[in-house]
Amino acid sequence: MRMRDTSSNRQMIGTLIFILIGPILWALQLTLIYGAQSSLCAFEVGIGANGGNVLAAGTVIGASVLCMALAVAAFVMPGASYRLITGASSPDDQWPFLTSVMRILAGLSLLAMLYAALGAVLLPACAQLR
Amino acid sequence: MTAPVLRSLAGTLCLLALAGCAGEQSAFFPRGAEAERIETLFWVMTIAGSVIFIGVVVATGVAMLGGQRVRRVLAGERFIAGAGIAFPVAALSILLVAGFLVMRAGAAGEDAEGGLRIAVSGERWWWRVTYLGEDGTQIESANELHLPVGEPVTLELTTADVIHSFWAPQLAGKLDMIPGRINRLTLTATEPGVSRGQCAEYCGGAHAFMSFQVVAQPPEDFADWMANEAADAPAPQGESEARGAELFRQAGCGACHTVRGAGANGRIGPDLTHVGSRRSLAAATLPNDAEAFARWITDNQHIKPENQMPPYTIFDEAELEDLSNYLESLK
Amino acid sequence: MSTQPDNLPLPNKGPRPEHELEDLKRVWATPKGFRIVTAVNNTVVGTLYIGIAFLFFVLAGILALVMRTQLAVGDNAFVGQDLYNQLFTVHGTTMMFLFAVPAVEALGVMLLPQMLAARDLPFPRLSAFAIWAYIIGGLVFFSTIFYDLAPKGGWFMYPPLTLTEYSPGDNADFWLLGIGFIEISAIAGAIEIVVGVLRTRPPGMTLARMPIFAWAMLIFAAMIIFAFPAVILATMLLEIERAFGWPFFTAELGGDAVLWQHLFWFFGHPEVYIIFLPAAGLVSMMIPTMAQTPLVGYRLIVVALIATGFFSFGLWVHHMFTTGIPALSLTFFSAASMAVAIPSGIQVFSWIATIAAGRERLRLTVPSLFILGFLFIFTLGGLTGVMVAIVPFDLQAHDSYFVVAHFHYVLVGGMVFPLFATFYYWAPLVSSRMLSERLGKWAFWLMFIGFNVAFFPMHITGLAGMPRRVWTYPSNMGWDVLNTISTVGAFTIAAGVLVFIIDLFRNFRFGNGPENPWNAGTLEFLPNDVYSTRSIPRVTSRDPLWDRPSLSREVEEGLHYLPGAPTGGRETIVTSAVEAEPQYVIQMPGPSWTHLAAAAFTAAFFLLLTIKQVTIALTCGVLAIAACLVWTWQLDKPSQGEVDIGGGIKLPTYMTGPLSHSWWAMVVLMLVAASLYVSYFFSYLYLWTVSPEVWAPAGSPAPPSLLYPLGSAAMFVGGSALILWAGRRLPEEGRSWSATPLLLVAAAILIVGAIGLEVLGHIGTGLDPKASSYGAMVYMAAFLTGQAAFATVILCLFAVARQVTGQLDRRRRVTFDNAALFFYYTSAQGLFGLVLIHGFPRLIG
Amino acid sequence: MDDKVVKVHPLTRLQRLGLAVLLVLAAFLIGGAIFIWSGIYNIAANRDHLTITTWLITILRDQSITGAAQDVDVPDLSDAGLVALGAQHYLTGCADCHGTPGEPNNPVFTSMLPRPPDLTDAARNYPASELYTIVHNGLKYSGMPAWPAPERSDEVWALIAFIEALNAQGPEFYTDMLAGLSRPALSKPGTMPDGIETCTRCHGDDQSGPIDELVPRLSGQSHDYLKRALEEYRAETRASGFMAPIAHGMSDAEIEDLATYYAALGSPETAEPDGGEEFEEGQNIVLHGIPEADVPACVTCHLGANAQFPRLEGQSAAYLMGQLQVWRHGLRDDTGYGAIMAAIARRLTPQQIEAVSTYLASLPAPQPVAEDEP
Repeated sequence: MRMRDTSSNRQMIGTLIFILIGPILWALQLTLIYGAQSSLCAFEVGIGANGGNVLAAGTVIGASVLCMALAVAAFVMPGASYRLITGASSPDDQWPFLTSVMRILAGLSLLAMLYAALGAVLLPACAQLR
Repeated sequence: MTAPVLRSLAGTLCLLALAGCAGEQSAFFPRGAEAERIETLFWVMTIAGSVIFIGVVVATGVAMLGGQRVRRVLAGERFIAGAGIAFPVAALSILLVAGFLVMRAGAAGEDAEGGLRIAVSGERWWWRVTYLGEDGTQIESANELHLPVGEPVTLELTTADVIHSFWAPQLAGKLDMIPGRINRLTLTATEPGVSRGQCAEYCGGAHAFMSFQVVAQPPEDFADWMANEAADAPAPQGESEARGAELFRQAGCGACHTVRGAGANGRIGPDLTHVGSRRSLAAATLPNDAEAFARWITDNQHIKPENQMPPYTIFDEAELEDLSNYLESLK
Repeated sequence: MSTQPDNLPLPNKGPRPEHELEDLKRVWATPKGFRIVTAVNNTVVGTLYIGIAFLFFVLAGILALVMRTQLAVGDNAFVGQDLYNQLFTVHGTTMMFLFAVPAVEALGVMLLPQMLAARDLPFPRLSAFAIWAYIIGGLVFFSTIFYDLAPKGGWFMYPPLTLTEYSPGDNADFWLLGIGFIEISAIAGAIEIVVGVLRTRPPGMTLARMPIFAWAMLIFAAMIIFAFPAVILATMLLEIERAFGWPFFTAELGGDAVLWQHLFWFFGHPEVYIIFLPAAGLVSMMIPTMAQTPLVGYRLIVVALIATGFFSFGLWVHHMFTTGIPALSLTFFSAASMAVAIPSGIQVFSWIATIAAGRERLRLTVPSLFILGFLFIFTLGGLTGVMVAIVPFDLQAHDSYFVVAHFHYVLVGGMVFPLFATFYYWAPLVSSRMLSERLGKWAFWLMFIGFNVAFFPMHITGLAGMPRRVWTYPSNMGWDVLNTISTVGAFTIAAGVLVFIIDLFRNFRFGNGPENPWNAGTLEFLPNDVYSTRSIPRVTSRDPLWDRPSLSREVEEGLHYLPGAPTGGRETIVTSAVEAEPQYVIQMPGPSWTHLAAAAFTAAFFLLLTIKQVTIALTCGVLAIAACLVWTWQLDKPSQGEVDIGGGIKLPTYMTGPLSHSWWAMVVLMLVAASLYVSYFFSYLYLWTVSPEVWAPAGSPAPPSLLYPLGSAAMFVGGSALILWAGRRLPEEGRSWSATPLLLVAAAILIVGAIGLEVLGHIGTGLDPKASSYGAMVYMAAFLTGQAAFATVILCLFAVARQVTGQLDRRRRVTFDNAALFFYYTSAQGLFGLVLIHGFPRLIG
Repeated sequence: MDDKVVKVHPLTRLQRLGLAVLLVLAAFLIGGAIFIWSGIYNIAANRDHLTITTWLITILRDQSITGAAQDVDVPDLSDAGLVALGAQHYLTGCADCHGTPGEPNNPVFTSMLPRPPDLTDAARNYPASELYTIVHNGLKYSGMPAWPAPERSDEVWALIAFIEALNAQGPEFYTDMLAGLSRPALSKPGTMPDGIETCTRCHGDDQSGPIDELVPRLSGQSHDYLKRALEEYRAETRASGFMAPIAHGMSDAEIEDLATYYAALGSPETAEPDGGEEFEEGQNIVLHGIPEADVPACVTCHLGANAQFPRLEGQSAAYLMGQLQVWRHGLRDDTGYGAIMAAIARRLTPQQIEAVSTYLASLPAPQPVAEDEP
């Protein structure tokens, strides 16, 4: 018989975190790209012509790719992710619900991350553009 | 582009709804490059949004009233995935990229080096406008902005006190004026004419009366205007004006106001050197005539409550008339 | 499968002994007469909560009517400039803080236990305390409009306008006070709701079977936990700058006005969704009933709620598009604003799909009308929301009447219309009569038409150039006709609300209404009494009342779990968070004066502080703490042994450690404190990027010698070690003496010492908190940890008193565990602060 | 409860008690009404109150005074100038009724009821805060008036200082003080001297400065300003409990005379500038204003630019600070000139007010200008 969550806090809280993998990665990406870009621009590190900043743009794209890759991994391997986080085997009766929620959320988060990274491709990193 | 068509549509709509639409402060009648781009974007979004909205209403109607077969189509997760995920993703992606591209278009003006620079400082509750010459000269004026048509002009926006926001809807979107920062806004007027702007960030007290006018002129007219603005104030002509000038000096007006060439060099209130030539008084609150000057001097706290000028009720009628005549003569 | 097939025998056998029902009635009885104010039962305080929130809605609405009258024509002088500026500030503040958030929280307090068939929320007195604090504070705040003391900085109170220099007088302080109350009450409610939803579900109600409203409230509460601390910090900083001149927002001394905007909107944007999500949850509950079919796309809606909750934290800067930050930063938030639109789309189409899936055509009852009105208005508001999320367009629309139109579409459409649907739909839970369908239809049409007449023209007014928050406008600008139309609309809405109030007076009577009048499928329509449901059902599907028609009768006959009151007091079943398996029976407190006194004294403390009556204020503060201590002294009842809840399940009546509800609540509280500290950390780094020139070591006195932080750190660590040791030395049951009290006292002294040493070190370097934002930030770190330490010391001393009186031992140790947890947290925060304050200047220097 | 109990009494005990109370109350009300209407109570001043009435009124009065004095902060009252100023006002405003301390009072006033007390012992019976309350607010039904300019509560303290000094040093203190004044025409205590002496008693002349720092120096001030000031006091648009009673009866001609007299009078020497940080700050504000706080330079209007504006050089710092505080609190904006200064004074911090006053006080006092100059 598998472990029940009645005796394991890690399983209770871990399951909730498992669902939220996608959004958590999105939050991480936003923190990284906004923090890096605004600090680099505030201190005028690496600013080029017309407010461009290769360093900032590069950081934004790099961080985005990293976070998106992790989200894709979770999307593809829900079972492994679940075990990693909760330390327990996947609960069979709710598993379809949990994985589908996790996957759709990860998908939406991937989209949000893509949107956020898009600006760095199209716009100079430090210009006010006003 | 469909912009002209849309604009006439906007005009009709405005006329319909606004009955005698002044439009001087309306984003529906753009007269600047940035405002024009935004207006186009607005109509694209509005039309697309209307279509989507009608779609939702129709879908709801069908879900409520439609026949069994249609309703069954709407009743599945597949419908949700299509209408609620796939379609929005497509529409929003296009819109987002379009928004980015409009933003990038703003870079064109910003890159223009060596254009006219004007420092605009928000004060409670008026605008200090300083034309910055390339040679370091500074010509100060207030509550009115003159622009040469067709040339990108850089505004350096600052504030003397709280946060204000510079907004001339016919020319461009707004940009805030924040303590400790200089925000730069590039404007390009596309046609001559007068438009109106207003502070868009609530700044306490008389926020509602913090307006200004923008006069876009052909470059040669602008140069003429600039030459006059740079000159000292004209000397008073006639007895009444001379008495007014003396009253101005005696009553201490110069402690707050500057009249170049007349010994008044206060930096607290608006520069009055050429106040008579402006289109309005008190940050576009009153018309510019002798009567309005007189009203303003005595009753400014009722016309524009909490403004920083003390009420001057110490003058009798004759004195007030002299003083107003003098001020009006400062062309 | 963990669930029990339908043919399994019921947990308990009938008929039940008669005393069970009598016990329940006696234990859960609502106090009579004037003692009703001591009640803690969720239906009683929940109704009060909603009633007061609705009162604020009406009051703030009246202010709106005054404003609309003033704006009806140009150059009007119906109300003056100063009063108008107060009016819109109080209107906005009241609607957001005193109506919207409390109203949805109130619905949570009232409906959640019924939907979860729990007897009550896990911390009944806490919610009652929050409600009373909110009522007293809210009424005082609102009344300031009558004596010219109301704030006039707009509901988001941007400095520097709200600093003493530009807002002298107590007006702005009253805003900070009003917000202080809603912060306390919202966070108390959030803790309650998180623990309630996760741990007091009925057996078998797994995550996948939770009612959508419970999901919505869970996310709502989680959002409060992460969003409110930002505004708490912001209000603290603003009040400290106003009172003591520490320059957090003054540019000349290295502060920055935009810091306020970041902190405020980091709270303020999620706030909008904090208001909207529960309302959307309610809609997802009502539509299936009206269509008589299970919700289509349940899982998608859960996803949509979670995604909205998350993404809403990533778009605060879209309120700041015009502040002049680099374009690329803006695109991140524009992008998140696009992303957040998708979940809303999912929900809208799920509702349409559910309507289409109905077994019959959608019943056009009053709730249905309000929901359709909501769909119409909210969709429009959402579309304009997408428009203003596009940066260039926002530059025109921002702070104009277009935005006024937009957010009223979103908030009134997204929250007020569902709320009215709720009033009609769930009225039978608290009223013995249903509300009138006829009057309800009048109310709806007046409100719906009035709303669109009032707010649709504002889109045009705004783009025609009218900025928001102007008390009058020149009548030659072409705005008059549009404004007159809006004013007519506003009065039409008021007429609709008036019809609703008449309906309330005619038909609302306290009591239990008809059983399941709409034929709904969820548990709140089980037969109800003061004790909630007679027995707690085992749930095997999402719409249990539809899927098991006999459930109501079984529950009423006490054939499900916990049909009586075996411990002789108030109790409910605690289940596990994911699988909802019964874990233990929680003993809950009943009516009391203590939380009421605590609320009154807390209110008096803040109020008197606002009008600078420091001595009496501090006395009230002490009394408030005393009342809290008396209140908590009555909790932590000893174990009553194991009780049989039926179905052969015997549950303990006392739980310690990570599985207890108390541990979960403490962890949630720690999350709140940690969010606050993260906001502080952000502010520190942010101000550094804005004004590196005032930062040590170049611009200010260098931090003191490393001996100071090391000493401090040693005391934090040492204190924690003492606490760990104290936990091992807890006495055996029935004995009261051990070394624990001494260790607790020593630890408390160490933690105070740690903070004292830190402050002393900085004073020694001559660092002045008034001289620069750096100095202010350094002392602020100590202040924040000091605040946590103050609570920690009280908790420690409380535990000492419990043990000395023989109420704390190796088994009955929740009081100690809470003190220990918070001690560890405070030490961790203190250590982090030391690293930041002493490390960062050395890193950059 | 047991519902078989037969109710014997129609009313419960509590109800009967309530009814009795109501009856007694009604009796009192009716009786009281008859008493009042009958006109039986004598309120003539030649007969004292009934003992019980006196007792009640005394309690009422003292409790009311104590209550009103709760939040009064007493400033330092030991300053000799302040005492002298109070003594002078006593002479003008109080001596009529209260008489010369220590001496028998005029029978007209001793026939008042209540009789105006000799104030020598007043400070023993009431603490300063209560005296302040009495003088500032007056007393109903006693003939004691309120301070004629309620907004100028700052002025009241001079009188309190005097009353305290009187109590401490005995009535001779007052008579000695009057006798010691260098100026004549004060031979008849209890009456108001005419003409210029009324002014010089406090404001001084070209030989001696003002009696106290709180009193402005008038010598060398412009004629126009002096005239305007007196007219404003007379019209009660400028508030002062000291000046209002004096200006009240003045004719235009008297005002003209006084203004001409003082405008032509020279000033005695004043203090030398002391430098220092405060001095610098004040100088800066006076000469350049504080543009970022919208404070214009004082020099533009004052210091002689316009005869309608007062000259501030050489006025005592205490007087200038006091007046700026009065403006700051919005107590002097009824006149056109006052309204201008009120707007400006509100923008000054207390510290800036002090700096400006210190600087101006250190400037040499103005000397009269020749008539023909503008």
